Amino acid sequence: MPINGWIEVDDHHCKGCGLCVEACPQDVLELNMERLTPRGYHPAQMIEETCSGCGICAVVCPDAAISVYREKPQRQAKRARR
Amino acid sequence: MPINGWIEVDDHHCKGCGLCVEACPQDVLELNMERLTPRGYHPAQMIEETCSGCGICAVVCPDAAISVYREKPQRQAKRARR
Amino acid sequence: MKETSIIISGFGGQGTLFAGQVLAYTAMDNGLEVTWIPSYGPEMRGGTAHCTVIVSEERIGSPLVGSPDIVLALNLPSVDKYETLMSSRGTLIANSSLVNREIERGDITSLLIPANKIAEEIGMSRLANMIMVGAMTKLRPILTLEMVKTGLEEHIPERHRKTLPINFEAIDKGYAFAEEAGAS
Amino acid sequence: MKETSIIISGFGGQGTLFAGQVLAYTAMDNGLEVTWIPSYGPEMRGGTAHCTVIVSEERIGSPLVGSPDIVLALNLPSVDKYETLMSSRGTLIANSSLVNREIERGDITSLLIPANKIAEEIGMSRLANMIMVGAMTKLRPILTLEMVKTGLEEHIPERHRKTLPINFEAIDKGYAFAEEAGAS
Amino acid sequence: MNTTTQVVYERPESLTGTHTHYCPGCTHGTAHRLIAEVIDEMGLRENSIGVAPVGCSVFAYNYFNMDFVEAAHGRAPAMATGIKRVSPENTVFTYQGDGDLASIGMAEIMHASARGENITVIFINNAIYGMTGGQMAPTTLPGMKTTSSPYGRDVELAGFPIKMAELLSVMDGSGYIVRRSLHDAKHIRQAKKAVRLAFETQQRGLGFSMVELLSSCPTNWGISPQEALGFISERMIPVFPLGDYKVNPELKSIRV
Amino acid sequence: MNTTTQVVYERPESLTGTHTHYCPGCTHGTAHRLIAEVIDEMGLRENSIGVAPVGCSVFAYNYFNMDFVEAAHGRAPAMATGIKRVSPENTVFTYQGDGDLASIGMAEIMHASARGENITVIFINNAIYGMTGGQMAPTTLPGMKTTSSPYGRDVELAGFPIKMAELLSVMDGSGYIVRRSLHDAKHIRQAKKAVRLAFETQQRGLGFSMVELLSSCPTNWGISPQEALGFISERMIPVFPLGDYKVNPELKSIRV
Amino acid sequence: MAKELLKGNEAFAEAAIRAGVEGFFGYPITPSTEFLEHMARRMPKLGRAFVQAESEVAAINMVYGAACTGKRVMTASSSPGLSLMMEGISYIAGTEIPVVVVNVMRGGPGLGNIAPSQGDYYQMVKGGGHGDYFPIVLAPASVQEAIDSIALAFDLAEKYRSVVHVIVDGNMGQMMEPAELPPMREIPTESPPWAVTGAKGRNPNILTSIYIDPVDEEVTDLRLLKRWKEVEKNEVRYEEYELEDAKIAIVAFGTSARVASSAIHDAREEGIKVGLFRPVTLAPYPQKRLDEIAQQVERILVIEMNSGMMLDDVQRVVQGRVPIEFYGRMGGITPLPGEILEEIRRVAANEDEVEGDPRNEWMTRLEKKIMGGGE
Amino acid sequence: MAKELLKGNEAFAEAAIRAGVEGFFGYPITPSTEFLEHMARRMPKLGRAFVQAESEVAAINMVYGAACTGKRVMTASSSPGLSLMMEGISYIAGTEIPVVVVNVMRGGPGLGNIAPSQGDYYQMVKGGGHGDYFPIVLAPASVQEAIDSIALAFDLAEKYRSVVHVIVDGNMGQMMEPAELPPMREIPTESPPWAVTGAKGRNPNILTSIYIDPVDEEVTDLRLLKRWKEVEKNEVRYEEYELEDAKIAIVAFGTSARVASSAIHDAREEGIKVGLFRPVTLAPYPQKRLDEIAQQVERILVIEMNSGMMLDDVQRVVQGRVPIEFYGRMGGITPLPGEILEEIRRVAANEDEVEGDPRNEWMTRLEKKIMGGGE
Ligand SMILES: Cc1ncc(C[n+]2csc(CCOP(=O)(O)OP(=O)(O)O)c2C)c(N)n1
Ligand SMILES: Cc1ncc(C[n+]2csc(CCOP(=O)(O)OP(=O)(O)O)c2C)c(N)n1
Ligand code: SF4
Ligand code: SF4
Ligand code: SF4
Ligand code: SF4
Ligand code: SF4
Ligand code: SF4
Ligand SMILES: [Mg+2]
Ligand SMILES: [Mg+2]
Repeated sequence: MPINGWIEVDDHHCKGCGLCVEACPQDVLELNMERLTPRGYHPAQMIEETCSGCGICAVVCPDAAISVYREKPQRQAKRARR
Repeated sequence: MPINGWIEVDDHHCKGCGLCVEACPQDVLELNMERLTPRGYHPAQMIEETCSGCGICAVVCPDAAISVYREKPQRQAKRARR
Repeated sequence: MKETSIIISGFGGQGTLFAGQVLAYTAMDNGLEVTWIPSYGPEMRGGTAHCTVIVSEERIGSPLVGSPDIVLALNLPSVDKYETLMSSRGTLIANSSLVNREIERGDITSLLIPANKIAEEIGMSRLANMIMVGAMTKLRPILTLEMVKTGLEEHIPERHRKTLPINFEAIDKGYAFAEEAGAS
Repeated sequence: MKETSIIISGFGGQGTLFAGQVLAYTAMDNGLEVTWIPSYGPEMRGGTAHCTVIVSEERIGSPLVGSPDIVLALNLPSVDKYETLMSSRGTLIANSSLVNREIERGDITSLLIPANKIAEEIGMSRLANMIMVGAMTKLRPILTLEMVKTGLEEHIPERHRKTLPINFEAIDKGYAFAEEAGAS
Repeated sequence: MNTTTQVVYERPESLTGTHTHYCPGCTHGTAHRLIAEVIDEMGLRENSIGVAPVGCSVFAYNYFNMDFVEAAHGRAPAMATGIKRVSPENTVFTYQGDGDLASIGMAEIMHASARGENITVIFINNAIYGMTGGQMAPTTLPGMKTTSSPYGRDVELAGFPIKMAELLSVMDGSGYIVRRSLHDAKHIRQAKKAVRLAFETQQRGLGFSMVELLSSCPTNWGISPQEALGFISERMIPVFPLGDYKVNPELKSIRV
Repeated sequence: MNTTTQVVYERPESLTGTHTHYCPGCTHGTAHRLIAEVIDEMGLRENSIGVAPVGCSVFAYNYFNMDFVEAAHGRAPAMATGIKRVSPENTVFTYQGDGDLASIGMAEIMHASARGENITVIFINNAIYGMTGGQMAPTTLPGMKTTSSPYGRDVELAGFPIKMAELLSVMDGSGYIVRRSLHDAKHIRQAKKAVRLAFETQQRGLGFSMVELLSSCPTNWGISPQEALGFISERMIPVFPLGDYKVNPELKSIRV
Repeated sequence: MAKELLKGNEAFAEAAIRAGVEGFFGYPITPSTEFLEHMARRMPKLGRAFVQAESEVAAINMVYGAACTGKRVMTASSSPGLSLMMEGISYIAGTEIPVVVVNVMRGGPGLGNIAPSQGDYYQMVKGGGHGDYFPIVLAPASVQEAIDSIALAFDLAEKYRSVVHVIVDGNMGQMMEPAELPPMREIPTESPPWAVTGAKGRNPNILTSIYIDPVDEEVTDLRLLKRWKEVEKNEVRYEEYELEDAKIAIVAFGTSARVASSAIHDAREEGIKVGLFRPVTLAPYPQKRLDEIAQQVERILVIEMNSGMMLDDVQRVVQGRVPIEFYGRMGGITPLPGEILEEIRRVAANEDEVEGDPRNEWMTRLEKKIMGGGE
Repeated sequence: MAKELLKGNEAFAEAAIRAGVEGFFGYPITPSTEFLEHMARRMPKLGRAFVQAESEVAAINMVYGAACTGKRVMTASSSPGLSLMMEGISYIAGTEIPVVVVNVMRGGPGLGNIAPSQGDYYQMVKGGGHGDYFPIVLAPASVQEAIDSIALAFDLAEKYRSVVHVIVDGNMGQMMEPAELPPMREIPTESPPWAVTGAKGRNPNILTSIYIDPVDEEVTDLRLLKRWKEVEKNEVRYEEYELEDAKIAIVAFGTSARVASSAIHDAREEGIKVGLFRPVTLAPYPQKRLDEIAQQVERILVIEMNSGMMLDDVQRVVQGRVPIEFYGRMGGITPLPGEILEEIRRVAANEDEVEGDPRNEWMTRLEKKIMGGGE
């Protein structure tokens, strides 16, 4: 499957609560136990490239730490209204 | 019709509100416009002898100013529990 | 006159507060200092309603008095209360329609006036208060009959303006009664 | 010793308050005056948790100090804060597992001890606090190793009694580390 | 046939002989009577502690022949809670007006019922602040003129009447919540039964009980006592429907 | 086929960049996000005035990128009333915990709704006092242990959970009263729609609006963030059923 | 405008309207209720906000919210109502927003009664709420002065971002006196920069009283205190009557002062050199001037309608320079001029040292008076 | 019983239990919450009443009701909570029933913070509620003393049918110190004659604070005042430390006094003759003794964790006999011994007259201190 979605986790906001990890239907998230954020948390990270860009992780993240992006066919290329 | 009920109005409590007068189904009550109670009210009084002793006046009197009595055949002569 | 204190006292509903206001307005309109203060508070339901009016040529300190100069007593409890308190040489006008006793103090001027009866005669029993005020303008003309009439005319609530003539009549009757009776 | 002030400071969850209580109990059991006071209030969520313990032979006035004599710093912010505040000739014991810098002040005794690492080695990472306490009993034996162990034994909550041996081990390891290291 | 004298009605023992300060025809007096009658019937006079509110009934303690305390405005349920918790053997009731209970005392009444306090509340809804001279109450009817809604209660600005029986019936701690009226003999009799059941609720430990009584204030409504009763039946009952809002099943079997 | 990057989700403008002090996994944050998203979508950021409570969300004003005031404990609805009455052109909302809204602030919330105040209330029901360290709230479940119900909430002594959505729906002044949950993505999406409708209620002048959100407190419940979500769905929802308790018919046509 | 015969409470309320009040939030309580009733009549017609709150707790918090928008807002109540407002008032003070609160005092403690009293002096002047804050307190003594105080109160509140209390007693609220109302002020269209109005084209405004770091709170408290020092410097107000040659100074405020002035008038006719010092601002207390007076007179007589509260402040200021006596009536009783005249005579005649608490002798005399025969 | 290491709030709560408290009604608030939590654990097990009220308003009114039954009852809270209790406390005082209230003070005004403070001095000591009433106020300075104060508070409350406040700050509530708890007292089985218990075999008891006739209220107020005079005569308590030969007297209460005693210890080592006068009862204030001390020392230094509240009382008592200086920390900051030592040194060195408000110079110094570098 080609990449059609990805996320970015903001170190400043992520508290390593793991709710996104549990919620991701593609099971592509994990807490990074190797790394501490400046605030001392193990942040979430993508571990596989099969993210669908469904946005569920962002919906459950209490800290609005996740941005979600998706590749779109050009026809509907208008940037979504945020 | 023989007397079978009567009431007593306590001057100390009656405020001449007239609610008993309006409520009496036998229409035997009136405010006494000739007399003022020590507190300055025209008290209620019986004006006819056809009181049935139904107690409605006492039920509506806000000031518990009315006592109601009734003649009873001796068979059931036990004084009612108050 | 430097300062004169007037108490108007009676049952609630006898118009004591309004009568006091008429005097207060009259005094103000005639360039005098004045204070009016009622017994207040529905939390004190029952008992008498009274107000104290002080009229003066100078700034008024206390709006209250212990010994009033003039008392208009519309009922018996008011006479009972104020007869003893009044200042000597004071004036006590009592409503004999509801006061079935004589005034005892000899060091005051007093007048018994059947205010309710006179008011009923002119056809408006509520006006006992104005009968009393009329009598006062005779006995203690710090505010004259004419001044009070003008005061009433100026300040009667709009919805009662049509009763102005009968109010005037009441004041006149009170004045006349006091004139005839002389004072005891 | 007249009066010695000890601050134990770290992240919430590092057991700083409990470590302080162990010292306080120990002091009390040994007939000393003592006060223990925490940084308190969940309304202050986040940040460090610390407590101040004062041990004295006399009645203690202030339960707080500006310049502590002894600091057990379990994390970096605690070192940053207290290194400057400490009284000269004080003793600073810092948890080098979480403090990746040297101690700069020269007028104090300091010891860097990898408390987390040692605790993990003995199999209970939560015991970094006891490692630090053990080190303290070596460097500032106002309360001796034995006293603290007895204090712990007497006052450990019943539900944790089974961890007593491993707590003792932690204290011993801390003591031993300090002994070996000497102090800088 | 020989006859003897039967007493149909006499002043209850649980009332003192004191003349009340209520205005003529005010049904505060009726409510007092009913409570006194019920307490007499249940034999609770020597066991009861009443809590008077701030409102026209502030002097209720002078009229009831039993131990009484005077609460701060709206706080009677809290005060009753305090009493009942340390003296569960006593029968504890509050007597409160609509300003007292539904306005300033909203939190206390809601929580007493949520806790299922074993106390009885007699709630006098007269759609007005009687004592302070006729201001709008939370129960004032839409459009009704009061001294603080001089153009008639405008629901856009002053909100809607609050229905306490409905609200309290939502609470799991409530055992008996009803609304009755005091506007005629029949309704007064029904009201008395409700007061009885409310006290029975407390005696059986079934939780919080409240009887809301639609009551008159001829003085501040500016009408005669008799007209005031008509106002209750014609204007108030449509807004505050009478009925049983919550009745613990255990009470259903009681005949009173 | 050429593709372009579509933003599925980005942090809303109505949140500041400040790191919150909430515990990891606490759904206070989720609720904040939803409000911010709705305010962004409706273009209300520069018009809004928020009222923060006393509770864990006391510092909400640091996280929302808009004008904010801080209320006394429980009094946010009164404060919001004051603001809205003198500034009806502003969008005014409160954000309140269950201790704040349902305990100490019971009178103020009930009366704001009775008056039909045109304000929006976001009510975070986490069945506990978070800020003060885990005492019993009016919404604490029967049997649930807290620091002030150490043997589990005994309904006989401490009463029953209070159901605010049910209570507020009794009030005639209420325009929109619903309960939602924050325990999974689907429910969060539904919650957001409700928040939207609540603000729409205000914008259309349809009266008082309240969204009760079942929320987690992993810290004081003493379980992990994920377990806490399970607690909401398994333990809280049965006691606090989700649903629409009152919806002004005018809102039914709105698609969000 | 010409003088009218105005009822205190209504006049004060109308004065607030003329001063541009845009929101009134209150709860009925005797003897201040006519204030609220006047607002109920007038505010809706003017398109301004009037809310009969569910309680005084709610009322003060509505005021708190409304004040945060930068508009002029207020409440009015009486003694027990004020007690319920203490938390809110402390919050308002801590948030540094302008609010005017009127207290028409009645007899207490507790439910007490509805008669006029000055028994809330401590509560209003010393700050009945928690924490360090400094309300400005105005105590007018006539209907006209009270009318003027209301506009002044708003001005001071805004100038110092402070709570301003206007305190009178039931007499002042209930009496009628000729007085003149000011013309309608225009309502300012611009908001102060700190107000919450929606963060359009600017950074958000945040109004709060929480400073979780004690250092920040201390900075705030110090700011409040320094502002208070400015108030103390600029806003002291008092009135003097017949003090020039006085050997006895009566110190009294509000109605007590009015009544005292009647008694002073009479005492002067008897040749007693007595005058009146009337603090108009109870906070800031006119201590400098009182200090001067204490150096002029031979004796001070404090008169209050309470058990001797302002007395504390007089003692603090006078610092033992001259003996202080006290005469008070409590529980809703207004002293009569005759009583005060008697006190003046007594003080004038009596050259003894006053020993200990000045209230001791007064208590004995009062007890005799009220137990032996009553009012 | 042997000494245990006890946490303030828990120890105070347990002390109340041992003193026979039969009902506790409260609402959580930092830094007093452990008091309530301890009660939640213990009271139900003992078959006594514990209610977490819906608010502090409800809590004090529950206490009010429960106290009317003659049982020992109490509440505990912190500053904003106390503000909400002011109406209830005034009612309790007016009804003349015994109640104990604990205030674990925090920084204010408003929401402020949860750090230790003494900023409620005015509220607690002068009576933050409306009307004339006189709470007894105890201000212990150690966990042991606070424990003992609780039982004393109940005894005084009952003896004088009075409200008794025990006030400490967050430090005292949160700290642990070795202390000894008293044994369990027996709970009296008999009710006082005034209590409401059901009018069995006696006339009804009525407990109220309304006296609609001002004459009755005045009689009541006078009764309260006379009782207060008894309290002033019998119940003044204070502690002295190193005062015998002192040239400087520090006057401080609670934690401030503790901290000062550390500083005094150090100052004595430097040869400065300084001692401590610690009022234990803030009301009744130990004025007689302070007056004596003012005649012995050369200078007084008042130290508080507020903006200078007790200072008023010291000034009132000292009557200018000796210069008074002030040092305060506000907003939740506890002064450290070193700061106070510095103040002592400064006062010892400086022989200048203190001009005007003793707070003026302090404010300048404090501002420099906190603005230029912070804590
Ligand atoms: C704290 C406080 N606020 C206000 C008042 C004034 N007050 C006394 S009774 C009352 C309302 C009474 O109305 P309600 O409870 O309906 O009783 P009613 O007189 O109609 O029977 C008010 C506002 C008060 N005494 N205390
Ligand atoms: C008058 C007052 N009483 C008590 C407190 C202490 N207090 C702060 S927050 C809080 C309860 C918070 O619980 P909740 O409203 O449920 O919010 P959460 O923290 O759970 O989000 C309490 C009791 C206070 N600040 N003010
Ligand atoms: S967007 Fe969807 S698939 Fe991608 S990481 Fe998030 S939850 Fe998983
Ligand atoms: S849900 Fe958010 S805060 Fe939690 S781990 Fe994922 S990104 Fe981090
Ligand atoms: S008892 Fe019945 S019939 Fe007799 S007077 Fe009364 S109401 Fe009339
Ligand atoms: S109802 Fe009672 S009070 Fe009224 S007139 Fe009849 S007897 Fe008198
Ligand atoms: S004012 Fe109204 S409620 Fe009060 S006693 Fe009179 S009629 Fe009854
Ligand atoms: S204590 Fe609970 S409610 Fe508060 S932030 Fe932490 S998890 Fe959230
Ligand atoms: Mg009513
Ligand atoms: Mg909560």
